[in-house]
Amino acid sequence: MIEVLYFAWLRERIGVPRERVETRAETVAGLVEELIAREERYALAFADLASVRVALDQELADFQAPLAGVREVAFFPPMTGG
Amino acid sequence: MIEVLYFAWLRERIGVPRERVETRAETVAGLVEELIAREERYALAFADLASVRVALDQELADFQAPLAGVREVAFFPPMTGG
Amino acid sequence: MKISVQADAFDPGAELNAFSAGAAGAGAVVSFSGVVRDEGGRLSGISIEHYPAMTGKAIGAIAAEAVERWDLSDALVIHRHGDLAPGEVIMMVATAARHRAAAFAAAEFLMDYLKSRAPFWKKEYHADGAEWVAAKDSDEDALGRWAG
Amino acid sequence: MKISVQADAFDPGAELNAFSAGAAGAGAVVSFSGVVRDEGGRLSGISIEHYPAMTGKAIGAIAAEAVERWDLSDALVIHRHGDLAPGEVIMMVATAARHRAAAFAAAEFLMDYLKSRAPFWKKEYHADGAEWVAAKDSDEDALGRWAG
Repeated sequence: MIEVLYFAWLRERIGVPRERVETRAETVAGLVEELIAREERYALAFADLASVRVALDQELADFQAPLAGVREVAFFPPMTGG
Repeated sequence: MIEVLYFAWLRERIGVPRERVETRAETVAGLVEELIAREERYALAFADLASVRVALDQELADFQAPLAGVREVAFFPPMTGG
Repeated sequence: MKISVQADAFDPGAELNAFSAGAAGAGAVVSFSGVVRDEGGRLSGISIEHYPAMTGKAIGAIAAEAVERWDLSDALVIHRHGDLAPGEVIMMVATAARHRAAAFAAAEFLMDYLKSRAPFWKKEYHADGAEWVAAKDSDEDALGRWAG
Repeated sequence: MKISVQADAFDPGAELNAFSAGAAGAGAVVSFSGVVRDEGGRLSGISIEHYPAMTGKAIGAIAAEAVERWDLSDALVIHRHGDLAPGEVIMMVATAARHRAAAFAAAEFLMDYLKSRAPFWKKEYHADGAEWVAAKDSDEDALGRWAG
């Protein structure tokens, strides 16, 4: 079980800010594939991966990063702070 | 007659902050030569011209600038504001 | 080093004075503050979402890098989240160093990284709806100059 | 555009807030303040001499050039003269622009020109005497980057 968080328009498209996900994926990319296969709203949210960033346990990572030992995955658009 | 002002260590070496000077010099350089010829304190103040800046009527100028029509000449070291 | 992520408004002038008072050994203090633009009346407000568990960590790492790289005597970052009206101050950074070049460079570095590497997302509200602000390529490009 | 050359102390925080309040169309506000360093206790104070008839004119010209070159919505320069103690604020500049890069560049430009082209001279007082601060080559060199 892994905690998955969504922010900004990813949160709006998926409809929840966070959820617990049962996954056997070994990488972030594998997790995204599982989510896309679940429901249309995930497919919509992850349609353009160039516009999606990911953090593993609150550290920026990339889609090839392994999920072993990770407790929290967050997906969000490019950041617009400042 | 021209008004001549001195600032910082030029003022200290010459001993006055300003004076009226009767001059026939055509350029700043000519005026400096006249002053140096006057007294030791001027020679001391103008010993190293690379360390002296000049303004004519409150605008930065150089030593070759003509004095015609100028009412106020100021001599000072490189500026150290900010 | 003070880092604050907060919903409440803050007083940039009071923050600047408190920061400068602690920087008597420094000499040079630079601040940046970001104000919600009114876009000539077309913008009714913005809201800023963030990732609470990550925000403080990310800003702390960025600020610590700035302090080390420019030998700052101190650094300050305050960033608001939640709803803001035009004219309100969104965030500020301040840097203190012995010389102005270091204070300026460190403040620009902090801003460039906060823009693109701290987990904040802005949504703008107009009369005809709301939309998420898109990240600018120029903001991503700005990071390049700090490499190496 | 506010330009003030004054003997009296001023409140940089209050100045920053007043400046930002007038910059709602701008978005980005950068400030620089210079504080008298205590040099680890070796400096007892400084005095700043200036050329009253020229100072305001010179600063006005520098600020006007910054406003035009970076399309600033506003600029502020306050510079003290007379006697100052360690920890006191000597001067500040502030710039307001739509985007941060312009506000930062304009503030650095203002500082570089104020350092070397505004008629101020600093004298430092130590336990063992006083001396005029020498201009630094690096300050003169800094002007080069704004050429052309």
